[in-house]
Amino acid sequence: MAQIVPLAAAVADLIHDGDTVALEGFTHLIPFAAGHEIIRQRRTDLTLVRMTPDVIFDQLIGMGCARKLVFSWGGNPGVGSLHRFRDAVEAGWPRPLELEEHSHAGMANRYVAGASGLPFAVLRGYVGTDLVAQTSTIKPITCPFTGEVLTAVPALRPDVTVIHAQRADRAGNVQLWGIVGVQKEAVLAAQRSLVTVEEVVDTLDPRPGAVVLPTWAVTAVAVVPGGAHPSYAQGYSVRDNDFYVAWDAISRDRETFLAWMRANVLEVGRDH
Amino acid sequence: MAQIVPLAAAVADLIHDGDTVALEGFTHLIPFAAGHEIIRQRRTDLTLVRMTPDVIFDQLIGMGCARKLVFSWGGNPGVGSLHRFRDAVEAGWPRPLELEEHSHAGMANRYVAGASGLPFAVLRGYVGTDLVAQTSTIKPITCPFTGEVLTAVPALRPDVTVIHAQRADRAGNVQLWGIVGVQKEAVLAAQRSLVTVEEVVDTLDPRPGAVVLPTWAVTAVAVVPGGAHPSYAQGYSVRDNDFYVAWDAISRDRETFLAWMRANVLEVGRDH
Amino acid sequence: MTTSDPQWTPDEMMSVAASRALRDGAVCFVGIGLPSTAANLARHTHAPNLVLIYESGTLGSKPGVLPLSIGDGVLADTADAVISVPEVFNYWLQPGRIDVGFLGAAQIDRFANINTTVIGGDYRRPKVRLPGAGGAPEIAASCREVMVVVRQNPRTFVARVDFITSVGFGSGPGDRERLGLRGAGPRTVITDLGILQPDPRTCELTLTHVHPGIDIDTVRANTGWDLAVAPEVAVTEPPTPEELAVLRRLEATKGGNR
Amino acid sequence: MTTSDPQWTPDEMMSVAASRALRDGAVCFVGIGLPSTAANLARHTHAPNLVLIYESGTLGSKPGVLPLSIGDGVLADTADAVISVPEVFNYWLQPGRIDVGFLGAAQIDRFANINTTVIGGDYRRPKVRLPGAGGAPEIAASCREVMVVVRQNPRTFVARVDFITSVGFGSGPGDRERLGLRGAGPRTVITDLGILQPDPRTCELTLTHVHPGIDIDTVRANTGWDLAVAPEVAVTEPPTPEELAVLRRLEATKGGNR
Repeated sequence: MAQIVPLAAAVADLIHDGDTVALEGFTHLIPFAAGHEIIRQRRTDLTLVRMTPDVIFDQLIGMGCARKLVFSWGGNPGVGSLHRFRDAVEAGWPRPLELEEHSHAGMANRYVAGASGLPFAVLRGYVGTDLVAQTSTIKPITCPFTGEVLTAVPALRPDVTVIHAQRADRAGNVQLWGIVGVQKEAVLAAQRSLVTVEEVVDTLDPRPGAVVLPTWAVTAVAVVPGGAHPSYAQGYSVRDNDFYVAWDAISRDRETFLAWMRANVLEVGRDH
Repeated sequence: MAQIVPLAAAVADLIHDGDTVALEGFTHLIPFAAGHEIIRQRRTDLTLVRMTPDVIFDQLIGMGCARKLVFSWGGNPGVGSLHRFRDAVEAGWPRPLELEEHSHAGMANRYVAGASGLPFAVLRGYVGTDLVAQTSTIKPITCPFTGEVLTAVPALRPDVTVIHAQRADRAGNVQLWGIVGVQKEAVLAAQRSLVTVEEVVDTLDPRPGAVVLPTWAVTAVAVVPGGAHPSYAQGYSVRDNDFYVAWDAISRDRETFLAWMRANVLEVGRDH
Repeated sequence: MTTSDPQWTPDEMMSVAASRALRDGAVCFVGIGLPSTAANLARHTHAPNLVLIYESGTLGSKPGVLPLSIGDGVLADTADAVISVPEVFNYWLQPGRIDVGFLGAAQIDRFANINTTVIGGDYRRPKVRLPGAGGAPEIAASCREVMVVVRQNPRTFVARVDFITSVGFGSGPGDRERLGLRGAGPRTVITDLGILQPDPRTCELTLTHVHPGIDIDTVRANTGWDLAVAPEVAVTEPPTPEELAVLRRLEATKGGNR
Repeated sequence: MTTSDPQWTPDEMMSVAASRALRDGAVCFVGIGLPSTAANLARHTHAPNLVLIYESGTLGSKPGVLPLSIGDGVLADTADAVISVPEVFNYWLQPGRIDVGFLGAAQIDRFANINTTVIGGDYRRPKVRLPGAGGAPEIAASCREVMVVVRQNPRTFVARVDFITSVGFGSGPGDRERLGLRGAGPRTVITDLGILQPDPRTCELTLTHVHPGIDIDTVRANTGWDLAVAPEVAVTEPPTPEELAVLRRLEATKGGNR
């Protein structure tokens, strides 16, 4: 059964130095507040996992929390580069960043395999690309019925997955809707999970397109209204596209970035 | 784009003697009317596919439409045996029935593989059971990362899948909700598909838990109100449990069965 | 086949005993029929937070009536979530998230292997063709533990099942591990006569409880092998008036729509 | 880098040309940026029944404004269905249900291979680290055909990409078949200067159209290899006033929320 706990306590309890941590969200419902709490608690040596590492990963990487990144697309969606991610890869600042790079199809299937209790997934993918030579977690596999050769990728099994959702009930059942991305799979693939929510309600009345994660499949829920900002929570907020555009200038320069993080993350008690 | 056509025309057009035909529906939304039309049109040598062949398959088998059955559980849900299915297997009446027998987990994954354009699926299943020796479409497969041995099953690729859904819009987009079973996968796995619906509406307003099959993924839609009876369509009808109980007596005896089929299927123009 | 206290039937005792074996809060994968009756009885008595999962894709169903089939509308209407059938097997059953898998059986043997496929004759031309596997093989493999509810008689309790549809302990100790089955297997077999549990050393089903009014010899006579009996065989507590009242109220609703 | 008619910009000509290449009713897997602009322009002009699929899981999105990101709320709000990301790749892209995959590129080469991963240096310590693959490798592999929209200059149009993120025609004829890629690959590359298409025999990108006011030498000068030119190079029809009006109205909404 999921415990409903404060965010800082949940991060302290569930996320440890050196852990493999997935923070998922596909443009929508990105767990920014939880990422900021990880930064405030100075977690380090993390293997960060995410299909679309964006601004919150730029911040985690720029603050030196990550040793390794497992991902498929690292950019500022609709804007351009992630400058802190680039600086880490191109110049090793603030520390070198090991990469395990996949495609979206591969990452999605790795989560599916993790959620399904299988050691690997099969897909049509990667063939002919230069990713195969760089990524050891891509291998051929032969169909035992047709002899056709396809591609296998290993399951993702994060120590912790963190997501943001619209709401939970008092028992800790979680409900999210809108673009639901790969969040269900990421939570089910993980050993532990933390869900930040906009609010706790008495009853999760059914919503079209909603995904429900039962309380017995979630470790902890923390109530963090606005916890996805500058991403959004459908029905609660809209994407702060201006912030994503502004991040480009903030993040280009190391000192500007650090000053912004000090003022907006480190020196605030908690988000919002 | 799905064409909206009369049921008889759709069956005549899409389903041919010798075809592999899946009729899916998990207790809910079973396409009885379409099955009856197949019987009325005297299709034969079909390979019938379904996880839970129930009364409609008992009727198809008893009327001699099927050469082979691919399945995982053949019973009258909540009541007992399917007597026509038993008679075909135990006594070859009205003709011998070849079996390709799986578990639910295996059948579901075979549809998933079919829907995914993969030749096979991987699962933890069947190990230690006597199914392995009887079913050639169960094979071991080794994880290329861990060396663990799992089970592979080949994709299901029906010539036609038939399902019943609550409704479609005028463009042929299909919407179903409640227990949605494996219907999406069964339609996407097939070369052609026929969906009978309770009604056609102007707009498919969103429903909690609804699955939408876009018109460009469906071949034909036929409007058949009550087309799932004695199964049900959530929001439109309730399961006729009394009929399922009554079927036990109707189907025990060959002549009683044939008389019932003549009176209730063959000699009616179309269902309901 | 057995004496029964006039106050309850053997089937009622079986359902009550099975319901008691489910702890509150457990996540339970429920087959239709006897398992569904017992699980819903538990939910309406001592285990209000029991989580029921039906293979039709309903997570956390809370039916007020007993469904006739595994896909009655009431199961979806009262569920926390309705998911696809592939998802229920792949995301929920296969990874070992389910505490208790609750199965019936047409035949069960000394090592708790279950047959629901064919009886007698050849597989291709059997004497009796049964419905088949359904979800059972993977329920038996992947749930943390398995409970079986089945009426006991020599035709059902056989030394060796005619067909292994779902693996219990195979041919004895070490077989589950050798086969890579990750759940603990059948820990409890509840019948209309008593309760059997696998001996921790031999994996052989062993009589541990008899229901009130049943003697050990009656159980032996209804078992198709030389039944092992625990050193001390307990007598099941009889159904309480509340258990019986709830069970009868539920049974009266069976197959009623919503 | 190019002359342009005062009435429209080269980017506008590119978007209009790309939108025209999409036939009404086609099912189109849309990347963000230039592809999304062109696809939505098509939907608002000659192709009202164009089906847009975004990799965030929205099937049949009909945004009234241009999304900034691939997961803007407007894409879900206006979709026929919102599905999970695994489903969009496994059930919809992988089996070849998508008519047109619409990609951008940081580098594209003679055989229409695309790089969005790294430029210069070593993979582990590149000169420029780009975002990476995203959905592109499997879009390029599995869509019935691929369209690429990209601004043309010698840094982008290179003889050989630094990294093959998404396969066009590999190193030439027969490579796609050899690799088991089932779609037809990039059939059309639309730039701000003209349109390139693979030669059916050599698979080499060949200039088939120039936009109004652009001459062939300008295209050659903006291509990092010895560009093949079709025997007859057509001049693209200039944007119509309606196309320009719709495009500008859409651009003005970009990233606006709903």
